[in-house]
Amino acid sequence: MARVLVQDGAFDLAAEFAALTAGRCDIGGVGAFVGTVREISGGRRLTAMTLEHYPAMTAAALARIAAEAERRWDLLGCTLIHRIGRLEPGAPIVLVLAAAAHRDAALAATAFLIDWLKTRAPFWKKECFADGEAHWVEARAEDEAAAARWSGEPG
Amino acid sequence: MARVLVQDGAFDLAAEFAALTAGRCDIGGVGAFVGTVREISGGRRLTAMTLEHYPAMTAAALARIAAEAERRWDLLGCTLIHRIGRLEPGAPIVLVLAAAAHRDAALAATAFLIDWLKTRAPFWKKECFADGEAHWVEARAEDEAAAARWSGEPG
Amino acid sequence: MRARSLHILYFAWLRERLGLGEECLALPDGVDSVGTLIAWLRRRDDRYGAIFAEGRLVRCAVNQEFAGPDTPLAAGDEVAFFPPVTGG
Amino acid sequence: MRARSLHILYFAWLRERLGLGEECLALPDGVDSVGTLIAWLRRRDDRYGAIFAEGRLVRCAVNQEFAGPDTPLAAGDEVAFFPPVTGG
Repeated sequence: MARVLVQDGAFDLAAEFAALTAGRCDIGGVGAFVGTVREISGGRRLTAMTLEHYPAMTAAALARIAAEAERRWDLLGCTLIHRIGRLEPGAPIVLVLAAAAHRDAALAATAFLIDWLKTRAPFWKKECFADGEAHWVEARAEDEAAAARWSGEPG
Repeated sequence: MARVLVQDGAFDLAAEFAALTAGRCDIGGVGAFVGTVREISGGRRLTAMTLEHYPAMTAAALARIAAEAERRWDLLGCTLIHRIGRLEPGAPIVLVLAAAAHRDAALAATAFLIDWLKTRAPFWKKECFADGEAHWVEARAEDEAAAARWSGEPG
Repeated sequence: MRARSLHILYFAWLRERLGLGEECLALPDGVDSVGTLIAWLRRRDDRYGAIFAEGRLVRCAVNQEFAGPDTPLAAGDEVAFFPPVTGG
Repeated sequence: MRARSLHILYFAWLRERLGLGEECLALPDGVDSVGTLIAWLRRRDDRYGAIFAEGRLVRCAVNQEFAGPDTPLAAGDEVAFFPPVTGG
């Protein structure tokens, strides 16, 4: 039921919202999250971020994350789109949408999907700075902690 | 800083997202919620919902709710749009957007804004059913409980 | 004169049951708060008696801010009565 | 033959430090798990020694599923090594 995409180009928020909700009258709320590239990272100015992934694994990993959300909440659909390649400051990186009859499920599933995506989907970010230096972003303890919130059951 | 609107017509999700994020490179995430009209309510088929409000109070009430979100979280902008008038099943009713440097603030503020909007903004829904009956929706204890979650401080 | 009156608004089922969306009222003797206004309206007419008998379901705003029975009233104020809100 | 080999993939800084994105390897004697493969690679070449010395920062997937040191390996498997993920 989930729509899962990995792509170079930008996603179309309105088109994705329309695709998720088209012809449906059972949805009471849609939660969404869009992650974007920040220009300042660790106090330095970013010129671009490059996203690498593990193509053979990515779609399946995203589908598993979506399936887990669907197991935990009564969702009426969800969408996960992650961009790869070179992205400049301000560019959207990731889109999460979750539709449900009630807003609590839609909003909780949205938070769950982005938390799990950040810790369980095989993407890696490399930051390129204005001073010419480049480095791979390190995983953040905060992201692990956010994902660990969901180790219990739905709620 | 917040954009607050009450209108009859549909809102344009992509345009609102673009307006919130245009020219900014300090946003790391945008949370969103769209509430839509469900066709089945209390087991009966809805033909339409009519939303009434208190015009002299509404914009100020929404602005206060947005200001409270901005006080609680480091937001880089937020948008609250609520429709009024006659809305058919499937139609979007309300849009919440919250932008922040980090996703936890964006997502928490999104949930806060819709919870407070549901319990503190002067809107009333009337449901019209296929059998000709119509009634005013009663406030839900769940909505009061959801809003009460936020009675403490940010977190 | 409006400035010496209360401007009272009714919304949703209160408006429908009263058959009235708003009215202006010269501030009655003894009315100095939301609570005393409600008591006065209940005595005035059965229709008001009926809507305020379900008092726990009626909310109030004075000059566009949520108010309670103890909120003071003065001439020129805008008072609104409505059910608990159900937007969103 | 590929089916009798391990197919090994490296991502992000592991790929860059090795100068290698993937390789095929006849299953060495004694290698039957992720842990024994890492031990074999570390003995094979200093470059591998260097990346796996930072072992706590290296994650693994076997046949596109997250795996640990005890995950068994057999000829034909696809093994990937990478840092903790940082998408989203």
